[in-house]
Amino acid sequence: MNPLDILYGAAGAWLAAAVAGLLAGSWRPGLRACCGLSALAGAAAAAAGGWSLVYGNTPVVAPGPATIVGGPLQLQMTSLAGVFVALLGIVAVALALYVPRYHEPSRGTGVYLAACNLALLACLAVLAAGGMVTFLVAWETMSLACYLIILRHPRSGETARGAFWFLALSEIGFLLIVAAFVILSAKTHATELDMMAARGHLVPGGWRAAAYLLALAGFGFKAGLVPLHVWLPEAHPVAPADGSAFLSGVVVKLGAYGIVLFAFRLVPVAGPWPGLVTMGAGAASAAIGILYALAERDIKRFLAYSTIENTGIIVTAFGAAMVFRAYHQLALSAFLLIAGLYHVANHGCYKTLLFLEAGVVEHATGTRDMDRLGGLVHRLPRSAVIAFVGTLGIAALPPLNGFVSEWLIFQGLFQGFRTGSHLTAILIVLAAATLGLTGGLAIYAFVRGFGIPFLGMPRTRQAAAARETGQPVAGPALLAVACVALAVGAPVMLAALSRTARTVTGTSLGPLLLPGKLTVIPAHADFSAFSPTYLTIFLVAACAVPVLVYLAGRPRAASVSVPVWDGGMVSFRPRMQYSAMTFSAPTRVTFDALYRPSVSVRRASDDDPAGRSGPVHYEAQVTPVFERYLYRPVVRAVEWLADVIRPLQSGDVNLYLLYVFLVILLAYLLGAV
Amino acid sequence: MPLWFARGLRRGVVTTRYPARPDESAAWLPTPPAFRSRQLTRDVADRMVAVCPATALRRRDDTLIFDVGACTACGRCAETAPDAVAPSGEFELAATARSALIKEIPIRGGGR
Amino acid sequence: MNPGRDEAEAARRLRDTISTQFGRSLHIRTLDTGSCAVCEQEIRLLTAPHYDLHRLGFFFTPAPRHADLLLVTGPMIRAFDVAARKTYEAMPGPKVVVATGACALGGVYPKDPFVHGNAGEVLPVDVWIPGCPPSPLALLHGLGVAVGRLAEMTPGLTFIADSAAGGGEA
Amino acid sequence: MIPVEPRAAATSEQLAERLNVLGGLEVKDGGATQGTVTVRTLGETLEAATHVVAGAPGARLADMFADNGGDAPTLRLVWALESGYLLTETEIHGGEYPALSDIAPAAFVEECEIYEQFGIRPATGKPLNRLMLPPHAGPDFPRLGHRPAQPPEEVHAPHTVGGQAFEFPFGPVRQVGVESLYYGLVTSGEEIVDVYLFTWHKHRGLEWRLRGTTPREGLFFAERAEGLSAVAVGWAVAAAAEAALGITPPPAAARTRAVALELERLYNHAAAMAALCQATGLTVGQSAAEIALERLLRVNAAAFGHRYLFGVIEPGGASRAPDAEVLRRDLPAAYGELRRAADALLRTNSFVDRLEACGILTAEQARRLGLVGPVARATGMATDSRLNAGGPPDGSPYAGHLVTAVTADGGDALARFQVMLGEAAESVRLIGEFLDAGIEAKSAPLPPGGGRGLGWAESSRGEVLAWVALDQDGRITRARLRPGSVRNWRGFDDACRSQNVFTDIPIIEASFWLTAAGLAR
Repeated sequence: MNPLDILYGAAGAWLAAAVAGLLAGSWRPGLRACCGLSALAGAAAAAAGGWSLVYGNTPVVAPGPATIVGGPLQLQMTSLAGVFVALLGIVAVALALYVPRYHEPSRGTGVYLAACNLALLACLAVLAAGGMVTFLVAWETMSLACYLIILRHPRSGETARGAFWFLALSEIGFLLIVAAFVILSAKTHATELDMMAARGHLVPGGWRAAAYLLALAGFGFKAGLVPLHVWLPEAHPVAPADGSAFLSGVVVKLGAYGIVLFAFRLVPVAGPWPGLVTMGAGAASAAIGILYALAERDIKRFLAYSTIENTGIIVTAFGAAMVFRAYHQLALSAFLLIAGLYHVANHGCYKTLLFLEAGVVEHATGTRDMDRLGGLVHRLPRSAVIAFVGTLGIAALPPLNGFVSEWLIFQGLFQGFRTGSHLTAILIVLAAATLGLTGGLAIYAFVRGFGIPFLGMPRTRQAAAARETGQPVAGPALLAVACVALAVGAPVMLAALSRTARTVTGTSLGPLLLPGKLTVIPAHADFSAFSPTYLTIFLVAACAVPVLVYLAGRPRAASVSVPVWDGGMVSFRPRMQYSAMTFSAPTRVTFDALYRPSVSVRRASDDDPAGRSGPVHYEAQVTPVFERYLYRPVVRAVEWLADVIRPLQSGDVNLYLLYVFLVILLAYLLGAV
Repeated sequence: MPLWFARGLRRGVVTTRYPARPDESAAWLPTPPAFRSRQLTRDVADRMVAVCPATALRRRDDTLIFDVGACTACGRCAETAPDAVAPSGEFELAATARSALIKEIPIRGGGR
Repeated sequence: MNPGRDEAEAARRLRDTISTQFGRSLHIRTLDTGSCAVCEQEIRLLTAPHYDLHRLGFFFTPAPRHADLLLVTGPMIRAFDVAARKTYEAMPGPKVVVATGACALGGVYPKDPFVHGNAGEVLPVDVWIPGCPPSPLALLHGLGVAVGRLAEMTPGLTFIADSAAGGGEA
Repeated sequence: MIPVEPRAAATSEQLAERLNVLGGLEVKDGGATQGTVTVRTLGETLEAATHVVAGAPGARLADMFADNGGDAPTLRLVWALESGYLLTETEIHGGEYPALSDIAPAAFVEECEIYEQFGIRPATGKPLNRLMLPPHAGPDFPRLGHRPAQPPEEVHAPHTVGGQAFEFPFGPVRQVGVESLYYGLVTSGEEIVDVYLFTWHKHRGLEWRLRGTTPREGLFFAERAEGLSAVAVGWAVAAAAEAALGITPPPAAARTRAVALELERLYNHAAAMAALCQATGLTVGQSAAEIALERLLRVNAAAFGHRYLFGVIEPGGASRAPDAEVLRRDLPAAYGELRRAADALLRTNSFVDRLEACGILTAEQARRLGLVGPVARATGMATDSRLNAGGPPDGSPYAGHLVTAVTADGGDALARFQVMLGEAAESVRLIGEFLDAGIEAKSAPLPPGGGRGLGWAESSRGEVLAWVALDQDGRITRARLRPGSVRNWRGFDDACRSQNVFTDIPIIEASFWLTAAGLAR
């Protein structure tokens, strides 16, 4: 009995759920059954993932006939993929709890749920792929299933555009991944991942580097590393809430899984430069991702850019791990790998939670624009509390899991001096500084992300009319509990992850990482020690003390409640609150080189300059740098090329005969040589 | 670039000792009038009531009601009846009861 | 305004609580209900080196939430009484209201559709400081009376100058 | 259109004749003060006449107000030309008059005030602004004329804020020791996009209150319209009454008035310097300026018996005169204190850098908005009502003395500060000259009978205009007060809009040194 067997059960349940979804159409009990099956499968996957962390790699198994998918179907449950499978399971359970109350059963709901379960199944297949062909087929199935998910509400051109961006970039990424795999399997004459890893020495240095870079770029498209991130802010807003939660929570993480698979299992490249390249790409993605998040008014686009930032942090951790391995600091390398994987789990939880809450807000008010929301904490109290837990997590504020994982990553990065080479140490510290900037901006962004929609006065009637009844709560609540559990139970998680790191880097970090039962040491005892569990307990206690003191020493005189002091003005209007864009104005001014804001102001006294005061309108637009200066030229070049080539296929029969003749001639010449 | 700290020290202390000790600049302040009841007659009182812009003066048959709180010390009553009015020299007039500021001046000027 | 016994009694009790509670330091918030800007200038001069109310333990504070004493100037314009009520209610008790300047004491502007004419119409005034404008010395004396540290001179004065000296002595 | 040939300073008489060409005119010479010519135009020719006068070189619309005189309200425009003031009177029938703010933009705020008080509107129907009318003002709210036909909601421009800006409410109860004034700061989070003011919190209806009072009683209220410019406003109202009754104050009394006016300018500029230091956070500088200010106030108290010179001016002359020796002894010492503090400030780089390019006003804006006083002179406009109001009439004490309009260019807070310092030096010199020429407390008796007159004075904030109409037994039927603050607060909106940040606002307000009381009256 090994984790792989449990995964068969999960796969079967998802398949059944997909079929149930297709059959149910818009029949409510049928859809409920489909979600139940999906939840069951999720639980099974979570259990399998957790167990595989400690179990180690299972042997490669090739169930069923060899050519079902045009090649041997080889499955293997590696402990490296354990975190990802566990995360997949938890997210699947949360989505299953969320969907019934979020989607009104309509004509396309059944098909949509089938696509969802198919996507979940494909992700599981990717993670459990033992062979190259299985991996690639599963990867492509996942991309197509996600494309269907995004197209759930094809009500506007916007949806089609977002879905197309996703599919286009996924396909480009897929080509690069195929190229990388082809290079490896050609050189190692094997299609099984374990075999490829074993024969890694056969691959000469140059090909090894090429394969890694191709893999980094290919998986970077899916993970959302900066120049390749463009599909995220386009696809997330148009996908339904649970769709975008699934995209950000799991699909983006598979990109990170791909990178760590190539970096640590398949082709460990000698020399520090691939690690530095990865770390650089990660740090850049983190900083630019959070800066663009600050310039967004739409909640989902804001969360999409925040996903780019967190993926950047994860990839930076993996890059640093590769650099330390290149300098034979295996303990530090394993520690950073563990920290990266732990951040994968954390981000998967709170980002999915925040997307689900964004869905609840849009469901309750009908809009995603922060400047049209406000005061929702009084109208959606439960959702506000859950969103607050998620916000505390993602803003990396102490008690919660986001803080623990970012703290560990920082502890790892700060020990750059152990590499011995000054240049590398400087680059590592530079990456740490970029992550520091990102951390600060993340807190600023999420104070805005939570404050503007939830606190203050409602800015529009829709925001004022929001009601909590009927909104889904169970799914996000589960994820909130997961976040708190990950924070308090961090040492347990790290112990399990250290077993994973041992399977990949060969250094057992267990006792070194956790000397005491609950304290965490970043690979070197002389550097620092930290206990997330005691921190949480201490913070809760620290908050309790002032409350007790107040309750004890409360003044007996009757307290009078008086409205907030407003300078004696007649009444506060909703327009007198900070709006999303004015709250982030300082960064727009500081980083205007990146944003290049275009400002348009209309004042009453513009047309008649005589001191008249009246209506004012102020708009500041941020120019989409990457879409305009990177992708548009590429698209135009492709179109130009297409125009050039079109005459070749002009439909003239004589021309086709000429082509046939030329090909035969060429074949003859090649044959003769 | 002047050293403001040194400049401040050089300038020395100009702060008044008030309220511990009286301040000599109080001598120049305009103060509400004091009335010589013996020089007051009804028509002098009526003239002063008419000329006072701040409605601080009212006459009730033989007493002149003088509201010190309302008085702006503009000196117009002294102009119309210089012999019946003299500056009181009092500027510390804060009162905790509004009624304490309303004084009654008997008109003893022989009723002319 | 009936100068009844209970009003004086309440005022005395208030000042006892104030002198016990505030002892040596008191925070002041000013409120301009329509003054002609000269009373404001005299109040600003209280922080000038010549008068410096900080040496007496008085401090200005912008927020009424932290203020103990409300220094009211101006004839209490009717359009302003909402803001005046709000400022008064924003102050925590125990609190003192000091009306200063002839406008606030009902002198310059009679009661008409524009102004109430007297600060006492809207706010419960505890200490009245006459003068147009009240000089900084008169203001310091008024503040001293408000916290019970300076003796109140006005009840003793008669403003009758019959004796040769011409002063308004008792 | 009548071709207006550009000529040297077109004196108001020549302008009056040219206006005759329009027909339907009646030239009435206004009262004894030689500087004012009154021209009565008909409703139809008002627009043409306004074009003609506005076209004259150096013409500036000083004021515009209405009066309920005859059966229909009469609209009066006061034009300041090189050769003095030109007053055009027009009967307005049917509650509409051609929009004069299209010709002279400075007339816009006055159009709003005339709509609120008299209910007549410019013909273009463009939205106006609320000035003195509180939002909850019912139909019984006292007005000078009759109620406007259209309800205010339809007429007033709404202060809505669209897009990504938000309105930062500031006031009416602001910092300690500062007047109540409500700012609507529309900001984009970093810099200020727009500013608008609500002044109805301080409107005491002084023009409504002056009706039925004699000039002497009216002066008591006029001085308290803007207490910090008591002498200037008092002088303008007294001069208007004298012009209406056709008398001129004795020269010595006029010189007493001038001494009081210059003393008032001195202490106002010292107070402005103290406020600038407080706004820029230079506390020792603020203390030094406040020491100088206190000594100047004590000089006022010693000379005229009142720290803020209330009650000095009375119709016909001056009620009190200072003792020349006391003034000659105390004033130079007090001014020396101010001068030393100012020189030290001008050598403090942090202070000067903070004031440079803060709250910039261009000469074009100043001319278009009709700004007056140090704010206008800081943009380069050499307007000074002591100087060129038709040449000092024989009654003006400045006749024989050299009065230079101190100007600077740049239009920012530093330029305004430098203009104030220059004017302070000029004032001390003028006071010395007036004391040498002899001053006394004398006033000419007011003859019985009525009339109408325009009076003006140059307060520390700019030109103060007053117009008074007296009935037969000498009581005021209509008084128009226009202190300098009324004009310059418009410049404050534009100065804040030149993309300053929040911390610049106190500095800009201190550099303008205006009062909300003067604006709201």
